[in-house]
Amino acid sequence: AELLKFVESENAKAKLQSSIHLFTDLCFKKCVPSITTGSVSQAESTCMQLANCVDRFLDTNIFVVNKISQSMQK
Amino acid sequence: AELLKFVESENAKAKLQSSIHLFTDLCFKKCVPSITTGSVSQAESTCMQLANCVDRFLDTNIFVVNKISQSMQK
Amino acid sequence: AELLKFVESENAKAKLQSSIHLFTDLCFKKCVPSITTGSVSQAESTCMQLANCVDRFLDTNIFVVNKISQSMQK
Amino acid sequence: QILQEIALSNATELISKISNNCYEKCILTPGSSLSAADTACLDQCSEKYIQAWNIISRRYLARVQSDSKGLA
Amino acid sequence: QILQEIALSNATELISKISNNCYEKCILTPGSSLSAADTACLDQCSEKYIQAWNIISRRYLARVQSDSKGLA
Amino acid sequence: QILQEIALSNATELISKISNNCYEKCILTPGSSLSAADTACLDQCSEKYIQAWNIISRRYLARVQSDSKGLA
Repeated sequence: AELLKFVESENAKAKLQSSIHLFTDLCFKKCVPSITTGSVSQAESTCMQLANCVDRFLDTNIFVVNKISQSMQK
Repeated sequence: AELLKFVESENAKAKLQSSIHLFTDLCFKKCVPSITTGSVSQAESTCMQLANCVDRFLDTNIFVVNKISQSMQK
Repeated sequence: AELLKFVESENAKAKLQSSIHLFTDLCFKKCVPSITTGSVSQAESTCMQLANCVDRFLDTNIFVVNKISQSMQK
Repeated sequence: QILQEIALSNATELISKISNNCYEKCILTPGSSLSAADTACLDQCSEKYIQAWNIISRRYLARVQSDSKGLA
Repeated sequence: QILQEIALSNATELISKISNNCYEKCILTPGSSLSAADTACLDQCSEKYIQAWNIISRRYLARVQSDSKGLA
Repeated sequence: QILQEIALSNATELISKISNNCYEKCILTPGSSLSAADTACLDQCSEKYIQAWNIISRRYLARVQSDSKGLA
Protein backbone atom coordinates (compact mmCIF):
# COMPACT_ATOMS: atom_id res chain seq x y z
CA ALA A 1 0.00 0.00 0.00
CA GLU A 2 2.90 2.32 0.79
CA LEU A 3 4.54 1.47 -2.52
CA LEU A 4 1.26 1.95 -4.39
CA LYS A 5 0.79 5.37 -2.82
CA PHE A 6 4.35 6.27 -3.75
CA VAL A 7 3.86 5.18 -7.38
CA GLU A 8 0.56 7.08 -7.59
CA SER A 9 2.11 10.27 -6.26
CA GLU A 10 5.01 9.88 -8.72
CA ASN A 11 2.51 9.46 -11.56
CA ALA A 12 0.70 12.62 -10.47
CA LYS A 13 4.05 14.44 -10.38
CA ALA A 14 4.87 13.28 -13.92
CA LYS A 15 1.45 14.45 -15.15
CA LEU A 16 1.95 17.84 -13.52
CA GLN A 17 5.37 18.22 -15.13
CA SER A 18 3.95 17.30 -18.50
CA SER A 19 1.25 20.03 -18.12
CA ILE A 20 3.91 22.55 -17.12
CA HIS A 21 5.94 21.73 -20.25
CA LEU A 22 2.81 22.10 -22.38
CA PHE A 23 1.89 25.47 -20.85
CA THR A 24 5.44 26.83 -21.01
CA ASP A 25 5.64 25.97 -24.70
CA LEU A 26 2.24 27.62 -25.30
CA CYS A 27 3.08 30.76 -23.31
CA PHE A 28 6.54 31.12 -24.81
CA LYS A 29 5.07 31.00 -28.33
CA LYS A 30 2.27 33.42 -27.32
CA CYS A 31 4.27 35.92 -25.25
CA VAL A 32 7.72 35.94 -26.86
CA PRO A 33 7.17 36.49 -30.62
CA SER A 34 10.86 37.23 -31.22
CA ILE A 35 14.11 37.24 -29.28
CA THR A 36 15.35 40.76 -28.78
CA THR A 37 18.55 41.45 -26.98
CA GLY A 38 18.16 43.86 -24.12
CA SER A 39 15.16 44.52 -21.96
CA VAL A 40 11.86 42.68 -21.98
CA SER A 41 8.99 44.46 -23.78
CA GLN A 42 5.93 45.71 -21.90
CA ALA A 43 3.50 43.37 -23.67
CA GLU A 44 5.82 40.41 -23.09
CA SER A 45 6.02 41.34 -19.44
CA THR A 46 2.25 41.58 -18.92
CA CYS A 47 1.67 38.33 -20.78
CA MET A 48 4.33 36.28 -19.08
CA GLN A 49 5.44 37.84 -15.79
CA LEU A 50 1.97 37.82 -14.32
CA ALA A 51 1.39 34.39 -15.84
CA ASN A 52 -1.74 35.77 -17.49
CA CYS A 53 -1.11 33.35 -20.34
CA VAL A 54 -1.67 30.27 -18.13
CA ASP A 55 -4.54 31.80 -16.20
CA ARG A 56 -6.40 32.77 -19.38
CA PHE A 57 -5.73 29.35 -20.90
CA LEU A 58 -7.28 27.66 -17.88
CA ASP A 59 -10.22 30.10 -18.09
CA THR A 60 -10.61 29.19 -21.77
CA ASN A 61 -10.59 25.53 -20.82
CA ILE A 62 -13.32 26.01 -18.21
CA PHE A 63 -15.36 28.07 -20.69
CA VAL A 64 -15.16 25.27 -23.27
CA VAL A 65 -16.07 22.56 -20.74
CA ASN A 66 -19.20 24.51 -19.78
CA LYS A 67 -20.06 25.14 -23.42
CA ILE A 68 -19.76 21.44 -24.32
CA SER A 69 -21.82 20.42 -21.27
CA GLN A 70 -24.57 22.80 -22.34
CA SER A 71 -24.64 21.58 -25.94
CA MET A 72 -24.78 17.95 -24.74
CA GLN A 73 -27.83 18.70 -22.57
CA LYS A 74 -29.75 20.19 -25.50
CA ALA B 1 -15.25 -14.68 -30.02
CA GLU B 2 -18.17 -12.34 -29.38
CA LEU B 3 -16.07 -10.34 -26.91
CA LEU B 4 -13.13 -10.22 -29.32
CA LYS B 5 -15.39 -8.92 -32.09
CA PHE B 6 -16.79 -6.30 -29.70
CA VAL B 7 -13.28 -5.13 -28.69
CA GLU B 8 -12.18 -5.00 -32.33
CA SER B 9 -15.17 -2.91 -33.35
CA GLU B 10 -14.54 -0.57 -30.39
CA ASN B 11 -10.90 -0.21 -31.48
CA ALA B 12 -12.01 0.64 -35.01
CA LYS B 13 -14.43 3.22 -33.56
CA ALA B 14 -11.64 4.80 -31.50
CA LYS B 15 -9.38 4.98 -34.57
CA LEU B 16 -12.16 6.60 -36.59
CA GLN B 17 -12.75 9.19 -33.89
CA SER B 18 -9.06 9.95 -33.72
CA SER B 19 -8.99 10.55 -37.51
CA ILE B 20 -12.05 12.81 -37.22
CA HIS B 21 -10.31 14.90 -34.52
CA LEU B 22 -7.21 15.15 -36.71
CA PHE B 23 -9.18 16.24 -39.79
CA THR B 24 -11.35 18.72 -37.87
CA ASP B 25 -8.24 20.37 -36.44
CA LEU B 26 -6.67 20.49 -39.93
CA CYS B 27 -9.81 21.88 -41.62
CA PHE B 28 -10.50 24.41 -38.87
CA LYS B 29 -6.97 25.80 -39.21
CA LYS B 30 -7.23 25.79 -43.04
CA CYS B 31 -10.79 27.12 -43.45
CA VAL B 32 -11.27 29.48 -40.48
CA PRO B 33 -8.24 31.82 -40.46
CA SER B 34 -9.87 34.20 -37.97
CA ILE B 35 -13.03 34.40 -35.90
CA THR B 36 -15.35 37.09 -37.21
CA THR B 37 -18.63 37.79 -35.57
CA GLY B 38 -21.56 37.68 -37.93
CA SER B 39 -21.98 35.70 -41.11
CA VAL B 40 -19.62 33.07 -42.47
CA SER B 41 -17.43 34.17 -45.39
CA GLN B 42 -17.85 32.68 -48.87
CA ALA B 43 -14.38 31.10 -48.91
CA GLU B 44 -14.91 29.61 -45.43
CA SER B 45 -18.23 28.21 -46.58
CA THR B 46 -16.82 26.55 -49.72
CA CYS B 47 -13.88 25.14 -47.80
CA MET B 48 -15.79 23.75 -44.84
CA GLN B 49 -19.49 23.37 -45.60
CA LEU B 50 -18.94 21.09 -48.57
CA ALA B 51 -16.17 19.34 -46.63
CA ASN B 52 -13.81 20.02 -49.53
CA CYS B 53 -11.00 20.25 -46.98
CA VAL B 54 -11.32 16.57 -45.98
CA ASP B 55 -11.97 15.35 -49.50
CA ARG B 56 -8.89 17.13 -50.87
CA PHE B 57 -6.76 15.89 -47.97
CA LEU B 58 -7.74 12.31 -48.73
CA ASP B 59 -7.01 12.96 -52.45
CA THR B 60 -3.59 14.32 -51.44
CA ASN B 61 -2.97 11.20 -49.38
CA ILE B 62 -3.85 8.91 -52.29
CA PHE B 63 -1.64 11.00 -54.61
CA VAL B 64 1.31 10.62 -52.23
CA VAL B 65 0.78 6.86 -51.79
CA ASN B 66 0.87 6.42 -55.59
CA LYS B 67 3.92 8.66 -55.89
CA ILE B 68 5.85 6.70 -53.23
CA SER B 69 4.86 3.36 -54.79
CA GLN B 70 6.20 4.55 -58.15
CA SER B 71 9.50 5.79 -56.75
CA MET B 72 9.96 2.48 -54.89
CA GLN B 73 9.52 0.51 -58.12
CA LYS B 74 12.20 2.50 -59.91
CA ALA C 1 21.34 -13.60 -26.81
CA GLU C 2 21.45 -13.50 -30.61
CA LEU C 3 17.74 -12.67 -30.72
CA LEU C 4 18.13 -10.02 -28.02
CA LYS C 5 20.95 -8.38 -29.95
CA PHE C 6 18.81 -8.47 -33.09
CA VAL C 7 15.83 -6.85 -31.32
CA GLU C 8 18.07 -4.18 -29.80
CA SER C 9 19.60 -3.31 -33.14
CA GLU C 10 16.11 -3.13 -34.69
CA ASN C 11 14.99 -0.81 -31.88
CA ALA C 12 18.00 1.42 -32.52
CA LYS C 13 17.13 1.44 -36.23
CA ALA C 14 13.53 2.46 -35.48
CA LYS C 15 14.75 5.29 -33.21
CA LEU C 16 17.13 6.50 -35.90
CA GLN C 17 14.35 6.50 -38.48
CA SER C 18 12.08 8.42 -36.14
CA SER C 19 14.81 11.10 -35.69
CA ILE C 20 15.27 11.29 -39.46
CA HIS C 21 11.53 11.88 -39.95
CA LEU C 22 11.60 14.57 -37.27
CA PHE C 23 14.59 16.37 -38.82
CA THR C 24 13.25 16.11 -42.37
CA ASP C 25 9.96 17.68 -41.27
CA LEU C 26 11.86 20.44 -39.44
CA CYS C 27 14.25 21.14 -42.34
CA PHE C 28 11.51 21.04 -44.97
CA LYS C 29 9.50 23.64 -43.03
CA LYS C 30 12.63 25.75 -42.45
CA CYS C 31 14.26 25.52 -45.90
CA VAL C 32 11.30 25.25 -48.30
CA PRO C 33 8.90 28.11 -47.43
CA SER C 34 6.88 27.64 -50.62
CA ILE C 35 6.76 25.29 -53.59
CA THR C 36 7.93 27.01 -56.75
CA THR C 37 8.04 25.22 -60.02
CA GLY C 38 11.39 25.35 -61.71
CA SER C 39 14.81 25.67 -60.19
CA VAL C 40 15.70 25.55 -56.51
CA SER C 41 16.44 28.92 -54.88
CA GLN C 42 19.93 29.80 -53.59
CA ALA C 43 18.82 30.06 -49.95
CA GLU C 44 16.93 26.78 -50.17
CA SER C 45 20.00 25.15 -51.64
CA THR C 46 22.38 26.39 -48.90
CA CYS C 47 19.93 25.44 -46.19
CA MET C 48 19.06 21.98 -47.41
CA GLN C 49 21.68 20.66 -49.84
CA LEU C 50 24.55 21.02 -47.44
CA ALA C 51 22.28 19.74 -44.66
CA ASN C 52 23.13 22.88 -42.67
CA CYS C 53 19.65 22.68 -41.17
CA VAL C 54 20.38 19.38 -39.38
CA ASP C 55 23.91 20.32 -38.42
CA ARG C 56 22.79 23.62 -36.87
CA PHE C 57 19.91 21.90 -35.07
CA LEU C 58 22.32 19.43 -33.49
CA ASP C 59 24.63 22.37 -32.57
CA THR C 60 21.63 24.10 -30.98
CA ASN C 61 20.85 20.96 -29.03
CA ILE C 62 24.42 20.69 -27.72
CA PHE C 63 24.37 24.40 -26.80
CA VAL C 64 21.17 23.92 -24.80
CA VAL C 65 22.45 20.82 -23.02
CA ASN C 66 25.54 22.75 -21.89
CA LYS C 67 23.43 25.74 -20.85
CA ILE C 68 21.10 23.57 -18.75
CA SER C 69 24.04 21.76 -17.15
CA GLN C 70 25.55 25.11 -16.15
CA SER C 71 22.33 26.47 -14.67
CA MET C 72 21.85 23.23 -12.69
CA GLN C 73 25.33 23.57 -11.15
CA LYS C 74 24.61 27.11 -9.95
CA GLN D 1 -17.37 0.44 -19.50
CA ILE D 2 -15.27 0.48 -22.67
CA LEU D 3 -17.97 2.48 -24.47
CA GLN D 4 -17.97 5.05 -21.68
CA GLU D 5 -14.20 5.36 -21.80
CA ILE D 6 -14.29 5.97 -25.55
CA ALA D 7 -17.07 8.55 -25.19
CA LEU D 8 -15.12 10.24 -22.40
CA SER D 9 -11.83 10.29 -24.29
CA ASN D 10 -13.71 11.63 -27.31
CA ALA D 11 -15.19 14.52 -25.31
CA THR D 12 -11.83 15.19 -23.60
CA GLU D 13 -10.06 15.32 -26.97
CA LEU D 14 -12.73 17.66 -28.38
CA ILE D 15 -12.42 19.98 -25.36
CA SER D 16 -8.64 20.01 -25.66
CA LYS D 17 -8.72 20.77 -29.41
CA ILE D 18 -11.27 23.59 -28.99
CA SER D 19 -9.32 25.10 -26.08
CA ASN D 20 -6.06 25.09 -28.04
CA ASN D 21 -7.51 26.44 -31.30
CA CYS D 22 -9.75 29.09 -29.72
CA TYR D 23 -7.14 30.26 -27.19
CA GLU D 24 -4.77 30.62 -30.14
CA LYS D 25 -7.28 32.61 -32.22
CA CYS D 26 -9.10 34.64 -29.53
CA ILE D 27 -6.70 35.45 -26.69
CA LEU D 28 -4.03 37.38 -28.59
CA THR D 29 -2.64 39.25 -25.59
CA PRO D 30 -3.70 37.57 -22.34
CA GLY D 31 -4.73 40.19 -19.78
CA SER D 32 -5.66 40.02 -16.11
CA SER D 33 -9.05 38.47 -16.94
CA LEU D 34 -11.12 37.42 -19.95
CA SER D 35 -12.61 40.58 -21.51
CA ALA D 36 -16.14 40.68 -22.94
CA ALA D 37 -14.59 40.61 -26.42
CA ASP D 38 -12.52 37.53 -25.47
CA THR D 39 -15.60 35.70 -24.25
CA ALA D 40 -17.64 36.63 -27.34
CA CYS D 41 -14.83 35.35 -29.55
CA LEU D 42 -14.47 32.10 -27.55
CA ASP D 43 -18.22 31.54 -27.82
CA GLN D 44 -18.24 32.09 -31.59
CA CYS D 45 -15.08 30.03 -32.02
CA SER D 46 -16.38 27.04 -30.00
CA GLU D 47 -19.63 27.07 -31.99
CA LYS D 48 -17.70 27.06 -35.24
CA TYR D 49 -15.42 24.27 -34.08
CA ILE D 50 -18.31 22.04 -32.99
CA GLN D 51 -20.05 22.78 -36.30
CA ALA D 52 -16.85 21.86 -38.18
CA TRP D 53 -16.55 18.65 -36.15
CA ASN D 54 -20.11 17.67 -37.06
CA ILE D 55 -19.55 18.37 -40.78
CA ILE D 56 -16.24 16.49 -40.89
CA SER D 57 -17.64 13.52 -38.94
CA ARG D 58 -20.56 13.09 -41.34
CA ARG D 59 -18.37 13.53 -44.41
CA TYR D 60 -15.58 11.24 -43.30
CA LEU D 61 -17.95 8.47 -42.22
CA ALA D 62 -19.77 8.74 -45.57
CA ARG D 63 -16.48 8.58 -47.48
CA VAL D 64 -15.14 5.65 -45.44
CA GLN D 65 -18.33 3.70 -46.14
CA SER D 66 -18.62 4.47 -49.85
CA ASP D 67 -14.97 4.37 -50.82
CA SER D 68 -12.94 1.53 -49.36
CA LYS D 69 -10.04 2.37 -51.67
CA GLY D 70 -9.18 5.54 -49.72
CA LEU D 71 -6.10 5.37 -47.51
CA ALA D 72 -5.50 7.75 -44.63
CA GLN E 1 8.62 -9.92 -39.77
CA ILE E 2 10.06 -7.20 -37.51
CA LEU E 3 12.08 -5.82 -40.41
CA GLN E 4 8.96 -5.64 -42.54
CA GLU E 5 7.04 -3.85 -39.80
CA ILE E 6 9.79 -1.26 -39.45
CA ALA E 7 9.93 -0.77 -43.22
CA LEU E 8 6.15 -0.44 -43.30
CA SER E 9 5.97 2.02 -40.42
CA ASN E 10 8.79 3.98 -42.05
CA ALA E 11 6.88 4.25 -45.35
CA THR E 12 3.63 5.07 -43.51
CA GLU E 13 5.34 7.83 -41.56
CA LEU E 14 6.91 9.24 -44.73
CA ILE E 15 3.53 9.23 -46.52
CA SER E 16 1.85 10.93 -43.58
CA LYS E 17 4.55 13.65 -43.32
CA ILE E 18 4.47 14.35 -47.09
CA SER E 19 0.66 14.50 -47.10
CA ASN E 20 0.56 16.95 -44.19
CA ASN E 21 3.35 19.22 -45.46
CA CYS E 22 2.24 19.26 -49.10
CA TYR E 23 -1.48 19.65 -48.33
CA GLU E 24 -0.48 22.59 -46.14
CA LYS E 25 1.66 24.20 -48.84
CA CYS E 26 -0.25 23.31 -52.03
CA ILE E 27 -3.99 23.17 -51.27
CA LEU E 28 -4.56 26.73 -50.03
CA THR E 29 -8.30 26.86 -50.70
CA PRO E 30 -9.68 23.33 -51.14
CA GLY E 31 -12.15 23.25 -54.04
CA SER E 32 -14.49 20.60 -55.41
CA SER E 33 -11.57 18.64 -56.89
CA LEU E 34 -7.77 18.84 -57.21
CA SER E 35 -6.97 21.37 -59.96
CA ALA E 36 -4.12 20.86 -62.45
CA ALA E 37 -2.13 23.46 -60.50
CA ASP E 38 -2.79 21.59 -57.23
CA THR E 39 -1.54 18.34 -58.74
CA ALA E 40 1.56 19.99 -60.24
CA CYS E 41 2.36 21.52 -56.84
CA LEU E 42 1.81 18.20 -55.01
CA ASP E 43 4.10 16.47 -57.48
CA GLN E 44 6.87 19.06 -57.06
CA CYS E 45 6.39 19.13 -53.30
CA SER E 46 6.55 15.33 -52.89
CA GLU E 47 9.73 15.20 -55.01
CA LYS E 48 11.32 17.90 -52.82
CA TYR E 49 10.29 16.16 -49.62
CA ILE E 50 11.68 12.79 -50.72
CA GLN E 51 14.88 14.56 -51.82
CA ALA E 52 15.10 16.29 -48.42
CA TRP E 53 14.52 12.97 -46.66
CA ASN E 54 17.39 11.39 -48.62
CA ILE E 55 19.76 14.28 -47.85
CA ILE E 56 18.89 14.34 -44.15
CA SER E 57 19.15 10.55 -43.81
CA ARG E 58 22.65 10.48 -45.28
CA ARG E 59 23.80 13.48 -43.25
CA TYR E 60 22.36 12.34 -39.93
CA LEU E 61 23.72 8.81 -40.30
CA ALA E 62 27.16 10.23 -41.15
CA ARG E 63 27.05 12.56 -38.15
CA VAL E 64 25.87 9.84 -35.75
CA GLN E 65 28.74 7.60 -36.87
CA SER E 66 31.50 10.21 -36.78
CA ASP E 67 30.44 12.18 -33.71
CA SER E 68 29.32 10.13 -30.76
CA LYS E 69 29.37 13.23 -28.57
CA GLY E 70 26.23 14.67 -30.26
CA LEU E 71 22.99 14.46 -28.28
CA ALA E 72 19.57 14.72 -29.87
CA GLN F 1 15.21 5.03 -9.31
CA ILE F 2 11.73 6.22 -10.34
CA LEU F 3 12.49 9.70 -9.02
CA GLN F 4 15.66 9.81 -11.09
CA GLU F 5 13.81 8.70 -14.19
CA ILE F 6 11.22 11.47 -13.73
CA ALA F 7 13.93 14.06 -13.12
CA LEU F 8 15.78 12.83 -16.20
CA SER F 9 12.69 12.80 -18.44
CA ASN F 10 11.86 16.27 -17.12
CA ALA F 11 15.29 17.62 -18.07
CA THR F 12 15.19 15.83 -21.43
CA GLU F 13 11.79 17.32 -22.21
CA LEU F 14 12.98 20.80 -21.22
CA ILE F 15 16.08 20.49 -23.44
CA SER F 16 13.97 19.29 -26.34
CA LYS F 17 11.44 22.14 -25.97
CA ILE F 18 14.17 24.80 -25.71
CA SER F 19 16.04 23.38 -28.71
CA ASN F 20 12.90 23.36 -30.87
CA ASN F 21 11.68 26.82 -29.86
CA CYS F 22 15.08 28.53 -29.99
CA TYR F 23 16.17 26.86 -33.23
CA GLU F 24 12.86 28.06 -34.71
CA LYS F 25 13.34 31.63 -33.46
CA CYS F 26 17.12 32.10 -33.77
CA ILE F 27 18.42 30.06 -36.70
CA LEU F 28 16.43 31.61 -39.55
CA THR F 29 18.79 30.60 -42.35
CA PRO F 30 21.11 27.82 -41.18
CA GLY F 31 24.65 28.46 -42.44
CA SER F 32 27.85 26.46 -42.36
CA SER F 33 28.31 27.12 -38.62
CA LEU F 34 26.60 28.97 -35.77
CA SER F 35 27.42 32.68 -36.13
CA ALA F 36 28.13 34.93 -33.13
CA ALA F 37 24.65 36.42 -33.60
CA ASP F 38 23.11 32.93 -33.61
CA THR F 39 24.85 32.03 -30.37
CA ALA F 40 23.88 35.31 -28.69
CA CYS F 41 20.25 34.72 -29.69
CA LEU F 42 20.31 31.09 -28.48
CA ASP F 43 21.73 32.24 -25.17
CA GLN F 44 19.07 34.93 -24.69
CA CYS F 45 16.34 32.58 -25.88
CA SER F 46 17.34 29.73 -23.52
CA GLU F 47 17.44 32.17 -20.58
CA LYS F 48 13.94 33.42 -21.44
CA TYR F 49 12.60 29.91 -21.83
CA ILE F 50 13.98 28.76 -18.48
CA GLN F 51 12.59 31.94 -16.88
CA ALA F 52 9.18 31.24 -18.47
CA TRP F 53 9.32 27.65 -17.24
CA ASN F 54 9.99 28.84 -13.69
CA ILE F 55 7.14 31.38 -13.77
CA ILE F 56 4.64 28.90 -15.26
CA SER F 57 5.65 26.16 -12.80
CA ARG F 58 5.07 28.39 -9.77
CA ARG F 59 1.80 29.76 -11.14
CA TYR F 60 0.34 26.44 -12.22
CA LEU F 61 1.24 24.72 -8.95
CA ALA F 62 -0.33 27.61 -7.01
CA ARG F 63 -3.48 27.44 -9.11
CA VAL F 64 -3.77 23.65 -8.84
CA GLN F 65 -3.47 23.88 -5.06
CA SER F 66 -5.91 26.77 -4.55
CA ASP F 67 -8.50 25.93 -7.17
CA SER F 68 -9.47 22.27 -7.42
CA LYS F 69 -12.39 23.19 -9.69
CA GLY F 70 -10.06 23.98 -12.62
CA LEU F 71 -9.91 21.39 -15.36
CA ALA F 72 -7.04 21.12 -17.82
